[in-house]
Amino acid sequence: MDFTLSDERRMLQDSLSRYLADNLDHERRRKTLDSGAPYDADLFKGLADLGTLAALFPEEAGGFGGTGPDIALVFETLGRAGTLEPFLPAALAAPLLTDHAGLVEQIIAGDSIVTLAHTEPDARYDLADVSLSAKPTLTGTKTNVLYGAQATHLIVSARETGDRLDPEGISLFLIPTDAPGLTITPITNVDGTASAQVAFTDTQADTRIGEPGQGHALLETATAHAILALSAETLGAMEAAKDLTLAYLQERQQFGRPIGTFQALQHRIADMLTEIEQARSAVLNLAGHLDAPRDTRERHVSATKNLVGRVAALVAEEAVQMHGGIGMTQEYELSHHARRLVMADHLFGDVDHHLERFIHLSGG
Amino acid sequence: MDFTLSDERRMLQDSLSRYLADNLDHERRRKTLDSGAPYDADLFKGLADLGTLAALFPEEAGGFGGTGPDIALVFETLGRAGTLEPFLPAALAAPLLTDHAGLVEQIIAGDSIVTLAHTEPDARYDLADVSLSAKPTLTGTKTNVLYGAQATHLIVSARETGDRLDPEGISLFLIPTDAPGLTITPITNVDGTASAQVAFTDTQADTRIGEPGQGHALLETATAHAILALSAETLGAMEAAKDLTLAYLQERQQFGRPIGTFQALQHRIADMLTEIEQARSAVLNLAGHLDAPRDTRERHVSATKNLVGRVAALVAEEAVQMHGGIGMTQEYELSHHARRLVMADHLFGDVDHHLERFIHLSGG
Amino acid sequence: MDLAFTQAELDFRQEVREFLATSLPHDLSEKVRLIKRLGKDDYQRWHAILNDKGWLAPGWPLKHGGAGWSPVQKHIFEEEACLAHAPRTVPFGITMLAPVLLAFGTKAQVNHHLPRILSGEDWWCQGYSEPGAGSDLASLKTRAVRDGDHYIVNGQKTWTTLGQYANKIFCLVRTDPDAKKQEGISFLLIDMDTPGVTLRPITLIDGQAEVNEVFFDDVRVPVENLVGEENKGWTYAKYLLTHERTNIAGVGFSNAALATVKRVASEVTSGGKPLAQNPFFAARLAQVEIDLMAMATTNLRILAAAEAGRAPGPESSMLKLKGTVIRQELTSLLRRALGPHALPHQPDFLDGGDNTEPLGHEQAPGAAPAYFNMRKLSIFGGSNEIQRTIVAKSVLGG
Amino acid sequence: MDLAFTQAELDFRQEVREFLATSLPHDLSEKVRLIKRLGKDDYQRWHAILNDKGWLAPGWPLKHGGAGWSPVQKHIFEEEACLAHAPRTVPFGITMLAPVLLAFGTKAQVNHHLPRILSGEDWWCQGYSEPGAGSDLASLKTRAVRDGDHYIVNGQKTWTTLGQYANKIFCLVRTDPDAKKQEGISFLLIDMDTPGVTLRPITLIDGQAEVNEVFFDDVRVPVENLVGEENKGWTYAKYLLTHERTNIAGVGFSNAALATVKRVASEVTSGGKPLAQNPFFAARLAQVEIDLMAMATTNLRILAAAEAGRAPGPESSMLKLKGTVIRQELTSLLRRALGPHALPHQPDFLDGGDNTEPLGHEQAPGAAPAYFNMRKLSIFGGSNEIQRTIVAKSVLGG
Repeated sequence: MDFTLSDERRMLQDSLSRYLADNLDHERRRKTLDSGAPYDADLFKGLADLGTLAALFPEEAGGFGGTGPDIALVFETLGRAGTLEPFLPAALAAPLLTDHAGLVEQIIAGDSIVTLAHTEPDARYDLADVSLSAKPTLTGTKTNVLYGAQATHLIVSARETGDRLDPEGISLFLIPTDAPGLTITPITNVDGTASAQVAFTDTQADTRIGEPGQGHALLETATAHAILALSAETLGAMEAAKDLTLAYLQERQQFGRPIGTFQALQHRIADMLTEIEQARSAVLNLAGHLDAPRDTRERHVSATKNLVGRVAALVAEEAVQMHGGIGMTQEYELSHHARRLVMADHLFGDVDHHLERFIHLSGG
Repeated sequence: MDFTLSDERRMLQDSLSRYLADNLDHERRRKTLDSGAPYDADLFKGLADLGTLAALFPEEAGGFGGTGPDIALVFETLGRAGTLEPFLPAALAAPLLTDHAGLVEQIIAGDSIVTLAHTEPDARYDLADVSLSAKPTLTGTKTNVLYGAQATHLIVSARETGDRLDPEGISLFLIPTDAPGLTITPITNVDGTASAQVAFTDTQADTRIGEPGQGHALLETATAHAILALSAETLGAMEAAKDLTLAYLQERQQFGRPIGTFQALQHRIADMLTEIEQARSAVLNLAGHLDAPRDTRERHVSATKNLVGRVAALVAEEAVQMHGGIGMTQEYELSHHARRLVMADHLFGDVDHHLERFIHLSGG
Repeated sequence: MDLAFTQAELDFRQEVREFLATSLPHDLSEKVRLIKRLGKDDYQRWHAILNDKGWLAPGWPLKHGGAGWSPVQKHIFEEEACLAHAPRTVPFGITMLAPVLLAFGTKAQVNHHLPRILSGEDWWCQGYSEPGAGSDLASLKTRAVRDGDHYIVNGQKTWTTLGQYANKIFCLVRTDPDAKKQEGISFLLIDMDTPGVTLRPITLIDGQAEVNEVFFDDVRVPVENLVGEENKGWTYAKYLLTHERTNIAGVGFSNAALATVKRVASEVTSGGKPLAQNPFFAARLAQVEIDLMAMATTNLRILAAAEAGRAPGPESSMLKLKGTVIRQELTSLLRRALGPHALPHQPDFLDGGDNTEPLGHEQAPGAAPAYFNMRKLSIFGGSNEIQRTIVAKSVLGG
Repeated sequence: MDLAFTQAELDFRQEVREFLATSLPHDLSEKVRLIKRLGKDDYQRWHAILNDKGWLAPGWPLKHGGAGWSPVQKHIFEEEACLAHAPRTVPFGITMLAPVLLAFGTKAQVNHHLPRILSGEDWWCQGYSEPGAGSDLASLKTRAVRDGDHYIVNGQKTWTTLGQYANKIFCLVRTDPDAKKQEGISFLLIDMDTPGVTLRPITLIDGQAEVNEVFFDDVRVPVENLVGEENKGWTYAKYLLTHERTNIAGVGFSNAALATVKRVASEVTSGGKPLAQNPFFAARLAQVEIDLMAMATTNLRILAAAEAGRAPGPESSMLKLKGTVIRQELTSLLRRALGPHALPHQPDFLDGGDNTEPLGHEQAPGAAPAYFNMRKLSIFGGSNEIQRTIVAKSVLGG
């Protein structure tokens, strides 16, 4: 049992943190968002150059990481800084691109973005809820495609056989975003991140990922990686929100004293800190079981997403409440983290979805 | 809309409260419990003489009440004083005994106790879960029969047709407790109240309550009355627990000042008070809808039992926690109310049962 | 005890329903239903319709053009208006300033200001909070120094809701800097177009510029704009806080929000079935519905007491505490119900008219912004922490 | 980062399992499983079995007859012992007094007391709390006045757990009444059979007499029974509070309790189906299981830090907070799972041996008493309010 970071990981974390401290603050993030750009391309490239993306891929794929702890470390650091840049697609795609060395090389360099186009408008969070047809060209609509308007390629889930909700019969295809028959509508999400709605009309699908009809297991694996990444990022955002709140409680004076001296707030801070430690442990649990057999891994996937989602909402709501009005202004950094904390629950299944799934996976 | 008490009801409440203040305190209750007696027979008789039982029956039955507000008023007063005496059976039996004027007269006088024998060992909270057979004599076992060892008569639910869980085919019978074939095992409950397990072996059942096979609707009506009574009693116990806690917070010194001056406890008291007002409103809602059409009434039954159960656990747990060790001692009055508050959830369906039932009744 | 409304009250409810059915413009109610952003015109249109009917100022006496309604009537109107998705009436002139003027203002002030509020000629906003005076409002620093027939006002107010639409602001200002905190505060009426008044919008977490900072730089205010006595402003502010708060529980809003969540849950699917049938979602929804059923009765109990002339005690703090929790939980449930559809930010839809098509469910664009916006409920109007302290002190003293 | 145990640790776990399988008497583990009440004999039997194996004192050095286990080994033993329903070892001598003696006692004290703790000759209890000194322990009033070779002790202690079985008590007493609160306190060892010591049992809410009041009336205690220096007792008490707290999270207890609730939920029915299949109950259970999975890892993180020699900070307070919430929630779930069966009070079953038949499910008699008893978890050992203050001060200062 060892919860310490290896020297290599500590160095990566240090260099990432330093780079982010030097190159990102709330004002610059606001400027990026106000400019209409989906994210800061220079920052993305700079982080890629530091090895941020390489840390998400194993050595055999040209990276130097790719394990659960690597993913957790990178995304916690990104989340603490409140980045908008497209790293989550790489976490999603990494386990799916084992046969695409060239593309992975481009991803690691920050030159290609490959993202998953999976959620359909009526599908909510069920991974097997795929209707987009592949007979053999693709027709249908995907939504919540993360950075879909900036991606160079999509990995698209499509149904070859069976009915909607059937885990069998789903295939994955790799499609360049300049393929004919794609209509991509860019979306800015409530939390400032980018996604897209993508309509497919008779789109050619020549490059399969995995075996025909066996895409569901791959979707689970990719989602497990993404949930780890998103949970770690959320943990980082909790830390950021906590730090802002602690500083504010010590600085803000009301009734002649810092509000952090009021016991009711002290006790709520104590509960918030305790829950953040729970979230940290939940992230560690999933990181440590990312390569475990499917049933074990998926139990941790749902346990972690459920717990982190609950704590994230608590931290966001408590941090805003303890700040009062200032916590609700866009000018102040907390509002960014609060939005990320809350909206992360809407990606890859919310707390209720994963509670139900945990019960199901536990044999209930 | 009028939330004030009529002069008559206010007089009843005043006389009950005064009598209870003069004749019951924690020491006397402990003495009764330590004596092995199920309750204080003199106190029961004294309360009966004041009209406590008469207030649970309508005028046409020889009483002077029987409406929702009457039941709520009586039981809140009893609950605040923390009585152990057998009033709940009368609330249960009142709507079932419309054809038994003589018996009702004896009940009102405190000379007869008629209670419902309904719950079966494997039935949990489902009113339709009746297996005890009536073909035509009764054979089977009932448990949690309130004051079953002290009762003069039982109203027994039995199955004439259909299978377990079928609402159709359940009949009710009135049986004297000295009937042959009855084995009554007295039980003291964790909260100090009395109940019994009753085994029936070929027991004669000559006196029907209601039509054959139509007992389920009567059980619902009786349970609605009992849930109102128990919820009001629980509300009274909350008030008692609250009063003790407020007094303790003002009196108990730690760190050189009354613990009631600590803001963290102040804020928790505020939440507790707010929730108790919610419970009071829930009791009023059920009291006001006790004679409403079945679907409306039952929605309020489940809403009220759910809400009161949640608040009761909160009040019990918070009151004990704010007291610290002293709150956990039998010598101190709070322990009595805390047990009543918590264990009431185990009668007539707990918070989860009624949440599920509310959803079902709401068309979910 | 009787939970039922009187026949007169039932008749009144029917009258309100009919009025809303015939007089509330559909495009306005659709905006409200879809949690779109209302502009000045939207509010003014609805104010004018209400004023034509004589219902714009529910609590004012008839002789001043008010409706003269009882607390229960106000409650009934509020319930029906919310269910019909009517815009809220902007409270600053009608339910905040006017009662203070009626109680403490001069006859001239009443006669001058009240008609202008009704007509829409004046749009008032509130100058209470300051950057350093939030929950601790009495520590406010904006100064008003007497100079002949004028006060010279310097300082800053913040969180001024809809100040961008206002031409008038009522302010708490410090007129005696040497007095103890609550003393030395006065209640002053200021024209927003007086030289030296500037306004800076604050963009909130939901992307809306709903609140503002207001700066006062040597602003000259005629002394006749003082309400009541100098240095007694805190009394008037407190009067305002303990009166005219019949709607503090927000029962009408919550009823409407509950209906919206139920409708969405029946329209969106989870695992191929309506979300409403999912036991986990149904449990959350039922729990808040049960809480709301009880709070509605708590609200009626307090209304009945108000109707009988009893002054509200800590109960109104309890209503605010429970009411905000319920309203916030309902905004959270709407966001949850919409699942992935709640993610996209759609300002064009929220600001747009009838013809903008939403991405995803029609309730999706408004859901997350409303959730974030409604965090304010537990912060403003006396934060929930302040309310808890009020409740505790009412029973513990000190 | 590596969540896995080492091979040596896995081997140790296997060794513990085998020991428990062969050496834990079935009648004892059944008593624990059914939450029956253990008597003095039960505890002493189990202590003797552990002592024969050399495992009674996990943290003591080998040369004093301890097991010399690492924090992780202690944790593994605790986990396995709980899952096997072993009785807990009574902590007062082994994990509370002995570490203080080892750190601050004389050689003579160590050599005299430690063997008697292992042999069972001495049963220690704790004299810390007083009626007026609970959370504010430093305000204790029990006086010890030097009189030649003795201290004369007067005062009262309370909440003395299992004091009715003890022949010795370690006490915090005030030796300098003029010093500031925490100063002037000494740590004193007292024979319970000294004249002037009397004990009064306190019956708790669950009907058990688990705790006691202890009265001291001119009790003469030899000065050699002072531990460490006079007036330094607060330092030793604090040492005790921050050390030897590996089990503060109660993960082992919670794992066992979770297994019990799951088993009961699969055995009792609701609407004709196993309760485990009811989504409302399943949701409660899954939620606490998920919380426990995370807290178990928090616990391991702190263990790993302890193993690396780092002193525990506010983390142990967080573990106590979360650990007690989880344990209490599990007792609540067991009570809920049993439904109406949880109502009857069955002291004969709880105090009885193998042959008493329970009314209802076999886990029914213990369920409600355990729920009520376990409310103590958030009160004693530093109430959860005290723990929250510790956590907050660690980040906010003051």
